[in-house]
Formats: sequence, structure tokens, C-alpha cells
Amino acid sequence: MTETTFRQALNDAMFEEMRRDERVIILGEDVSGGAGGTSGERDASGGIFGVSKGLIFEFGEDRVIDTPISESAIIGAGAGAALAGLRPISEIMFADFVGVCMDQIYNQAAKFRYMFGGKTRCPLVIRTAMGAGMNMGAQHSQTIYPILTGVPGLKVVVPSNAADAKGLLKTAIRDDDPVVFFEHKALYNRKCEVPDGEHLVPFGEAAMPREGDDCTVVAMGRMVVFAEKAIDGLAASGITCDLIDPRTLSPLDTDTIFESLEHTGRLVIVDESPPRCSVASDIAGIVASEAFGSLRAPIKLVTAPHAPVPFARELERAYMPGPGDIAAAIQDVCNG
Amino acid sequence: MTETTFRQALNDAMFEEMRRDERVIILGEDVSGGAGGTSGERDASGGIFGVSKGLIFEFGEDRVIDTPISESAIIGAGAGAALAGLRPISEIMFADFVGVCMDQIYNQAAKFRYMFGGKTRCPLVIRTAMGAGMNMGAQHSQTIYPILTGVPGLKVVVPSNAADAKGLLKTAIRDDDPVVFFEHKALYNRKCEVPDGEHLVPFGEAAMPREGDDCTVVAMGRMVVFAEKAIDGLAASGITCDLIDPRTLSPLDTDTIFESLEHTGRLVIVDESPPRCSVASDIAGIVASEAFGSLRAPIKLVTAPHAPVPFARELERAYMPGPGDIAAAIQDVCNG
Amino acid sequence: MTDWNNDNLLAAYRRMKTIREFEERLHLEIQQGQIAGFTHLYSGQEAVAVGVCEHLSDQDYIVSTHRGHGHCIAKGCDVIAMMKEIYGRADGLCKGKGGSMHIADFDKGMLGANAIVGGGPPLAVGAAIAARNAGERHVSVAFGGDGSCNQGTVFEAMNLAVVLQLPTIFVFEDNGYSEHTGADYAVGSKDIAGRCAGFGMPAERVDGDDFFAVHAAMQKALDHARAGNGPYALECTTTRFFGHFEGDPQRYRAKDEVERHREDRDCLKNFRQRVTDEGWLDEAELDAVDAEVLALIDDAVAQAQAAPPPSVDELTTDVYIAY
Amino acid sequence: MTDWNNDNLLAAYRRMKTIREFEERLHLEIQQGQIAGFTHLYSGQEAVAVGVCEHLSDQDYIVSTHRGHGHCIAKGCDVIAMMKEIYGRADGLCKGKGGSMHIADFDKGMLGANAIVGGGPPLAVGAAIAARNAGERHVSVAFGGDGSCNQGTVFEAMNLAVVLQLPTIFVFEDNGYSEHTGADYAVGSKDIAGRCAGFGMPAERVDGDDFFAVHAAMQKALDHARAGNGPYALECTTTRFFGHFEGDPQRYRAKDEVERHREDRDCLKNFRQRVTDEGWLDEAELDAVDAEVLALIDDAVAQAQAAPPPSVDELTTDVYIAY
Ligand SMILES: Cc1ncc(C[n+]2csc(CCOP(=O)(O)OP(=O)(O)O)c2C)c(N)n1
Ligand SMILES: Cc1ncc(C[n+]2csc(CCOP(=O)(O)OP(=O)(O)O)c2C)c(N)n1
Ligand SMILES: [Mg+2]
Ligand SMILES: [Mg+2]
Repeated sequence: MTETTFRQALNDAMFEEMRRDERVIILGEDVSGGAGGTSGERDASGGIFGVSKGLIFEFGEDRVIDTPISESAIIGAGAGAALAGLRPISEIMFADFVGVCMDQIYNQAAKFRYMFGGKTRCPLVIRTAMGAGMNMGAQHSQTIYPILTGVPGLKVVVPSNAADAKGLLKTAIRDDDPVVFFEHKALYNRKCEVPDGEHLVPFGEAAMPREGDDCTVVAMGRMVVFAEKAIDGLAASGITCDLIDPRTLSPLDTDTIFESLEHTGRLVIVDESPPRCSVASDIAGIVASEAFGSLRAPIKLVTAPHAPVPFARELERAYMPGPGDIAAAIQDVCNG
Repeated sequence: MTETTFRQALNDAMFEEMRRDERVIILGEDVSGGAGGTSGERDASGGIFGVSKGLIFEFGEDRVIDTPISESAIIGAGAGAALAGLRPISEIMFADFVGVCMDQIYNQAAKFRYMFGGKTRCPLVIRTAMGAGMNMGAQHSQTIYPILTGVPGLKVVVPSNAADAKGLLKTAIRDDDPVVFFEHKALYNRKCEVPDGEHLVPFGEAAMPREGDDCTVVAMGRMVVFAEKAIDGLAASGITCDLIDPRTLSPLDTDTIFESLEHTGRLVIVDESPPRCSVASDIAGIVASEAFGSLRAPIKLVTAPHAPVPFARELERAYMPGPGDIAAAIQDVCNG
Repeated sequence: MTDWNNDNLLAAYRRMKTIREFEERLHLEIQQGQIAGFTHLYSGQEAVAVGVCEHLSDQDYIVSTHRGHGHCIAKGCDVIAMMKEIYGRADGLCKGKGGSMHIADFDKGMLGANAIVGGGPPLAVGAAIAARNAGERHVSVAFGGDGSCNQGTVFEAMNLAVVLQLPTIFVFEDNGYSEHTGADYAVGSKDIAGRCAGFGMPAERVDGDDFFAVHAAMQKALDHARAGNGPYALECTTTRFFGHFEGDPQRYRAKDEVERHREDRDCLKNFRQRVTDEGWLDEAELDAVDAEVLALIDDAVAQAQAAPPPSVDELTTDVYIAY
Repeated sequence: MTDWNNDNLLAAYRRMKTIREFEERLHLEIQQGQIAGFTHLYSGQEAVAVGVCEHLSDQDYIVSTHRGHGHCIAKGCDVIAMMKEIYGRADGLCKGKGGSMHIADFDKGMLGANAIVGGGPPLAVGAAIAARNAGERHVSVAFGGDGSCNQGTVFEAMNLAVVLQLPTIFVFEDNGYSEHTGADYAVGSKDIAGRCAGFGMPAERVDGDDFFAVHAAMQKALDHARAGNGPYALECTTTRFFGHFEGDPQRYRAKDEVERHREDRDCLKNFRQRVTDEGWLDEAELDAVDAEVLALIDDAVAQAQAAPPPSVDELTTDVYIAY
């Protein structure tokens, strides 16, 4: 085990997989940076969040490709290269930008295998930074995974800690289906113990960072950190919870959720996205149809409001679900 | 009352609103058609589905604008014109194409009012044809309203009959917020009685085409037609249902759903989209959190499978929820 | 310069004729309600697909459009499996799941028709990255129409190909229309090649009704791309002999336009004329090919009609490799 | 040709100087942790925003970018309300909900900064439709950077403006970089104006460090657009005096580049030189403006720091007009 930041764990995962398989390439804006600059320095960026630092020096310009600001071309070129035998990682700097390349994600990469009768594969990984919390405003702060979780053909990954980030990204790169990999900006600097050596985390298997009896809490991405805070804070008052981190939203490990519910009978779902057609309401809907018998109380959804992400510090803080909101929800379902 | 097709009702709505307010314009591919053709005939298309037929002759090229195949420009120009005081209708020929213009819909038009502190309005209507049933394949058959229903700032309309189509489109054009208006391709030729003269249908008010005691069925778009068939077929077996057609998915009339549920205690939701993060699971989630007490049985979700829309007739027929699937679901929740 | 001989001339003619008869026959089958969905026929444009693809091997990639049958046949897709796909049969080239607008054959380097206008070119750029990294001087070709070149994705693809100096050849088939709108209206500059040149690649306009002109221009494009000099663009002016899609009343076209073009601008007639004038082939040789092609198409239709539909169990297969 | 006099020269200088001091001061405030978020400063490019906007009235529209402060000030947005917005205050120009990347002022025809690269130009085309239909010869201007012109939406906007012959002026500010990548790398043709010309509009490259050159070029563009001859494009070569965003270490730039450019390519110095050489203004008049501007910025910062944040009740207002 080595204490590693989320950022470094992702960087390590890419180094390991690019060494392991020369078909792995990465393309995106400033993934290296410095091309055409006056200092002559390459890797002047290493990815705007520093996640792809150093790759260019070991793997060169044919495998670490700086692109213009052309997201449709970044995804499309990744998807086309995947059809032609490579295993590309296409980076979309901010998840909010899927709007300019959505077609290549959801009509192209996601549908190739099905439309073409199973005669091809599209092993594309789309890496992108998401989430609120840095006052970046309405167009740089969204968690847009719900719209991709609904797309048949895509797999959707939302790691909540450095160890999972590494293990899930390595799995994503080796996966033969298109995968969208969401990295929460507020987690990049967070550290945790990451297993040394080969570390792979399978898709479709939830983690359970907390175990308890009174309530099942499902949270994803940064919300797992907040849920842990909330749950630990409640220990004093005698309330204990199962905390389930699905890690992959598609495929979704419903078994772990259902099992926990059989035991606790109560469910709180925490999602940084706005409420409508969110992963929170989706999981609630699945439970209400497939595990209704286990429910002893109304499901509580803790989400952002039905509003864009505001800029001002005070508003953004109020926008994001926090440990307090989560604790209140848990107490509600347990005492309500 | 006059018997009118869904297509004609939409065309009438646009004629009426464009006469009423010269700020209303329409732009899109072949909304008139024939520009630059060798026959010299304008309106050679009138919209690929004939919905905008004749507009160019009455309102001229400044208000009925044929565009190149540039959906981002079609939506963006509509949104920009809206900021500058017009009330544009931007037509996206097939809803599947939102992928190439999603940013202009969800990061631009939807967010302007909020980002700019309420100091502007964006009265843009986006009209688009959706749905499976014509063997048009995976990229021309989707019902992508779930991804837009989740977007704060947008209103989402899904009419199921000609009368509502007319009344809702007129309301959409007069609405000061951006509205996405989905027209199911399989409904264009369906007729029903449409009130003569001024006919407006308010947003956020569900319709209830069937009333009953045993089960609440929520269905949208073409699924309303299938649900009616299913419910009428069950009358013989003594099962009666409330059928709720939300008409607008955002805003969503949850009161009508909750009231009905208090009475029936059972819920079936029918949605032509794939299941994950669908409007079906969204409504189920809302009910499980806000009307849990009314539920006497698990909620049944009747949706398309988690797969792209297949081409072959036999597969596409199996893909779409049909009256049989709906009837079976109702019997399930009533007898289960 | 290619030196033409019986073999390569007959091969090219056979391809063009196969596309023509495939499409003419589909037109009839569709009128008789035999085929479901949304079909866009390639008749009239054969010299472009064949003039380009005769240069390519299975290791070279192409991406196609909603009007893809011609590109598929030119790239060597099996005609019977294609016909079955369009009929939506279980043993169609894509198991009946794709249909007319989603035919692909990866063994042939055919990366797929595409029902999204502008969807293909970014994919071609990616295929060119794979080709470059493989280091075997293979290329990718992005087919598109006059209308497609107004879609932002196509411009992004062209710029990225120039930036990375990739071996992608952008072939724009200007058949005069995008759906029911004229190319001179929708392409503001009225000059597709000029636009491509503006992106920093050599671009030329070619008579797309003349197989030999397309073939020669493609040779130049290939030499350029294979030499590592980056992308190249061809604007091929041509015409379509049917409506935009089957069922299109074509009210945007002059009454006699199609008739006239079938008379004056038929690339197959032009080919026949040229090769017989030059004394390269005689009518009998060409007629023999015609007969073989007609028999092939009859067989394809007969087999497609007789073939079973996909089983409903196929509905949810092939969504993922593993889930 | 504008005939220059004290008033219009001092007005132009005041705008440029206000932008400069606004940005230089923000740089310090941000270093001191006073301001949250993601800020892109316009210092160095003032001659472009002001050279363009001095021609415009409140009825002409502009759309801006993530680097929008200069465009806002040039178009007449209130500097104090802008500062409050960037500080995230309740009485900021957008109630603190927008922030640096989302400042707009509709009374001034400023349709918004935009944090999506390429998000603005399609909006400008729509504003031009409104202007055309209003029939008062107003125009729209789309500002964008060298990097933005690789985004497909921008190409679509240019083509649509040509097709509809709309009065939109596309102003590309080539400051040499898109984030940490050089313009000569990302713009394959290394010629932005040439690309625009390829879309069928007149396009010219202008020295963006020279207010008078930009102003004269914009005059030509306006005459063209207002006469109903369609869109026009300007490529203005310029430089930015800070990093891409605040906090950018700028490792892609030669050590002394910024210093050198502040020495040789400062559009304010160039302006001062020109107007004093020509004897149009004297140093004293300019110094007086400098003093006034500094006082204004001090006041803006003081007011912004003292202003209250938005109330949490504002979180869910302004999502819709009615819901
Ligand atoms: C993104 C997108 N927009 C619109 C359409 C509808 N559409 C299909 S084909 C077509 C016209 C294409 O014209 P062109 O590129 O010239 O090809 P052609 O049909 O002439 O072969 C249009 C508008 C589409 N399929 N995808
Ligand atoms: C669609 C999109 N892609 C990427 C970004 C991230 N980004 C913000 S500014 C920028 C560079 C823009 O360069 P340029 O257009 O030259 O403007 P400049 O920053 O030089 O003023 C990038 C890549 C974005 N905001 N939007
Ligand atoms: Mg065409
Ligand atoms: Mg720049």
C-alpha cells in the first residue's frame, strides 16, 4: 500500500496500461501541452489537471496526441481508432463539454457493436473531469453522468477514491466496450492507500465503505466522501448505516443494494446532479419496482436542486448536497 | 370540433401563432425546401414530415428559414435570436440529432436566464420528431426526452394526440422559457377531434384519458395510445385504471399522479425509452420518495430494453412496449 | 498512372454495374413494399465510389454515409449479405440489426455507413491514426455529400487531419442536393474544394461522372497521403438518379432533370463509351458482365426474400461484449 | 474614415485603459485569494475589443468568450457591477450567479460571455437574424480566439451567416495560444483569415496591437455588413499579458516573452505614441484619464469587497420565468 493522490493514481494507471499495451493511446486538448509554444517545452501542461503528466516523454507524440479544441473530433477519432484496432483514451477536459460531442459518444461509439450485428468492438475510454465545488460556474461544474448512464452500449464509471480510480481506470482501458470515466475535480488532490502492483477493480461490483443496520445509503463520486462524514457523525446518536458506492453506474450492482435493503429496510440516495432523471431517482425507481418488499419507509433522495450550478461561493455551497443534508436525510428515514 | 391529424394540428398551431406575433420565426433543414433547386419550386418539402407546409408562402424567407445541415447553428441561431427579441422555432429533423447540438440546448439556451441573473429570457421552441416504429434504425428512432427532462431551465413537452399537440405547441410558442417539443413520428397521421378556434393547453397539467379504480397507469407520447388499447382490453376482465398522460415531462404534474395513487394504490409507468435514467424510473423514484404511503404494490416499469433500436421489423416490434406488455403489467400489479 | 487492361477495367465496370443494378432493383423492391425503413439509393454516383475504392486494399479504411450501398459494394462487401441486411434478415451482414443506413464489414476495412450526417469523418481521422501507428502506409477515406460538409464535425475532422498530417482522403460527392435543398444554397461559398483548401490541404474538383477522372485524382491523393504529406480532399460533382430517399417526390428538381442526367451524365454509359472508343474492351465483354451482374442481383433478392428474420432473442445481444 | 478628435480619442483610450487596469487589478486580487473560480484576463488585447466596439451602439449585439471582461467593458457594461459579479456579489451584473465567465448586459447589446469555446458564434448569427428582421441595419459581432476557430460550431455559424447573408462580423483574436498549445499547431492551415475566406466571406488579418488598424478594418467590415452584403471576418493578431487562466505557470512560453511583449507590443503604449506623435492628444490629457481610471477601479474593488453575497433564497430563482 502507498498513499497516493487520486490524480497520481490515474496517472499511474495510464503509465502501466500504456506500457502493457502499445495499442493504448491518449488524445485530447493539452494532454501534453506546449505544442507550438515559444518555450519549446513539451508536457507544458500534462493535462489541465495534470493527470496525463509525463506520458509524452515515455510514449511519444504518436501515442500522446495534443488536439485542437474539437471535441467531436477527439471522441470521433478515438472511436474510429478503436474500430481500427487501437485502445484510445479520449479526454474531454470538462464533462460539461459532452454537449459539443454527444453524437460521437451516444450515436456512434455506444451503438457500433449493436448496429453492426456484433461484428466489431469499440474499446474507447472517455476520461473527463466533473463536478461542482470550485466556483467554476454553470458550464464547468456539472456531473452529467445521468445522461450517459441511460445510453445502452456505454459503461459509466464514477470513482470516489484513489484506489478505485486506479483499479477502475485500468479495467476501463482493458475493457472491450466504450467506457465513460468521470473524475471529480474536487477529488484530484485527495489521498488514500493504493495497493502496490497490479490493481484492478471489476465493473458492476459496488464497494461498501461503511456497514450498519438502520439505513442503506447509496452515494457516488465525491458524495461518498460526504456520506462517510455524515454516517460517522451519526454513530454517536446510535444510527448505523450501510454505505454503498456503486463505483460503476452502468453496469449497476443492484444485488448489493437489494441485499443491504433486506437488512435495513430504509434507503437514502445521494447524487450531486439535479433531481430529474438522475441516477438517484433511477435507483429509487429500480428499488420501488424490484425490491419494494424490503422498503419500510419512503426513499429519501438527496440531490442538487433543479437549477444550474451557481457561481457565488455561498450559492454553490448551498447547491451541493453536503454531509449535513445527508445526515438529516438519514435521521429522517430512521425516525420518520 | 374538427377531426384533424396530429401533423395538421401542429401546422395550424404554427400558422396561428406566426400570424398572431411577427416575432415568431422558424428555422431548420427543409422547413420550406427547394432553395437552390432546379425546379424553382419553394416549399418543395414543407418540413420532411410536412409539418411546416405552406408557412413560407404566407410568412416569407425572413421568417421561414431553410438552413444547411448545421444543427448547432440551427439551435444556436434560434437561441441568439431569442435573446435578441424574437420567438424562434428551431426544428431538429430527428430527435436523435440532438447529439450534434446538445451544447446549444443544455449549456446555452437552458442556462441563460440563470447564469445572467434573471436579466434575460430565451423564448426558444425546439421542435423535433422522435420515436421508433418505422424501421429507421438505431440513429433515427430514439425518444431522447429523458436527457432533456433532467436539464434545469428546459421545459419538455410530449403530446400524445392532435388536440394536445396543437394546444401545447401554441403554449410553447408563447412561453418565455426554452421548450423542447417532441413529436412522435408514428402519430403524425393520427386524427382526433380538435377544438375549433383558440385552443391552448397549459404546461404542468396532466390529462386523464381513462379513469378507474384498480391501477394508475402513467404513459407518454405514443405509449398513451397503446395504454388506452391495453386498458380498454382489460375492461372485460373487470380491471379499470386511471390513465395519466403528463403531456409535459418538465414541469411534471405529480399532484395528479399522487391523487390517483391514493385511490388505486398501484402504479404502472410506460415509457418508450430504455430503462436507465428514463422518465419511467424518474417518476417511480419520485413516487417512492414522495407518495410511498399510497403504494400497495411494487411499481411496474414498462420500457424498451437497455439496447439501441434495432432495424429488422421483428426486432423493432419486440423492442417497443406494446399494448400486450402494458396489459400484462397491469394484471401483474393488480393480481400480484 | 494506372495502365489499364482487361482485368482491371472489367473489375471496375463490374463494381459500378453491380452498384447500379443493386440500387435499381432495390427501387422496385421498395415500391412493392418488400423493404422496411428509410433507404437512400446511390444510382448515378457509381464512378465516385468505384473510382476511389479500386485503389484500396482491405487494410485501407473507409467510412460512409446514409447513402452507403455504393461505398460498401465498391469496398468489397458481399452483395448477398448486404441485400439480406437491407431486408432485415438474420444472416444479413449486420444480423438485420443495422439496416440500409448501418452496413459495415470490418474484414473489408468498411467501418460503416452512418445515418448521422457528418458522423463519419471524425472516425476516418481515428482510423488514419491507427494506420499511421501501424506504419504500413495504409489510408482512410471519408465519404460525404455536399450537405455533409456544412456539419461542424466534418470541419473539425479536416483540421485535425491537417494538424496531425494524417493519411485521410476526404471525398465529397456533390450530387447537387442535400435532401430537398440545393448545394448552391447550403454551401455558402458554392465551392467545397475551396473550403477544404482553406483548412490547409490540397483539394481538387473532379468530374464525378467520369470514372477515369476520379480514379486519376484519387491516385494523386493517395500518393500524397501515402508519402506522409497529410490529408487530401476531392470534390466530385455528380448526380443521383433517384430521390433523396425512396418515396421522395423530388419537387425541388426540374421535371426532366433526372431523365436528362440519365441520358447525358450516366457514369456507366461514359465508361462504356470510353473503353470501347479506346478499343480497350468490346461491347460483348461488357454485356457479359451485365448479364452476370443481373443474375447476381436476382439471386441476392431471391435469397434475401427467402431468408429468415432475426430471432427475438437477438434483441438484447451485441449491446456489450460483456456486461 | 473616422475623423479623430479629443473626444473620440479620449473615449477610446479611456476604454482601453479601463480594461487594462481592471485586469491588472484582478490579477492582484486573485493572487490574494479575494476571488473564487476560474478567471481569464484580457490584458494585452484591449485594442481589439475597443477598436471593434467603438463602432457599435447598444442596438448592435456582441457575443463574447471565457475571456470576456474586455468585451464587456468595451461594449459599455458598468465596471462596478462587473467587479461585483466577479466577486460573486448579490448586486453583481448577474446577481453573482454567473461569475467571470458569464457576464452579460442586455441593455448594452452584450449577449454574454461564454464558457464554452465556440458557444457564441451561433448565437451571434441568431442575433443578426433579429437585427435583419428589425430592418435597422444593426449588426452582431462574434468574438472568438484562435483556438475557438477549431470548434465545429464556429464553422457552422460562419457558413450559415454566408448562406443567409447576415450582418455578422466574426472577430478572431489570435493571441498565439489556446490554453497551453500554440495557434500554429492547432490551426492546421496557420491562417485563420484564409479559412474564413474559404467559407465565402471577405476576411482580413489585422495588427491587433494597433487600435487604429483594428478600428479601420472594423469600419470596412461594418460598411460591408450594413450594406446587406453579408458577414465579414477579422483576424486580429495580438498577445495576452497573463497566463491562460490565473495560476497558469505558462511553461509553454519563452521565459521573456510576456516581458518583451509588454515592452514592444503594448497596445496602450502604441496608442499613446501615435496620438502624441500626431499631436492629437498630449501626455497630460492621457495621464488625467489614467488617474480617473485608477480611481474608478479602486472604487469598484472597494465596493465589490464591501458588497453582500447573494442570499441562499436566490439558489433556485431565475431558472424559469414561470414553472
Ligand atoms: C446530423 C444530421 N442532420 C440531418 C440529417 C438528415 N439528413 C439525412 S441525409 C441528409 C442530406 C445529406 O445531404 P448530402 O450530404 O449532400 O448527402 P446526399 O444525401 O446528397 O448523398 C439530411 C439532411 C441527418 N441524418 N443527420
Ligand atoms: C468546448 C470547450 N472546449 C474546451 C474548453 C476549455 N478551454 C477554455 S478556454 C480554451 C482555450 C481557448 O483558446 P482561444 O480560443 O485561443 O481563446 P483564448 O483563451 O486564447 O482567449 C479551452 C481549450 C472549453 N471551455 N470549451
Ligand atoms: Mg448531396
Ligand atoms: Mg488564443
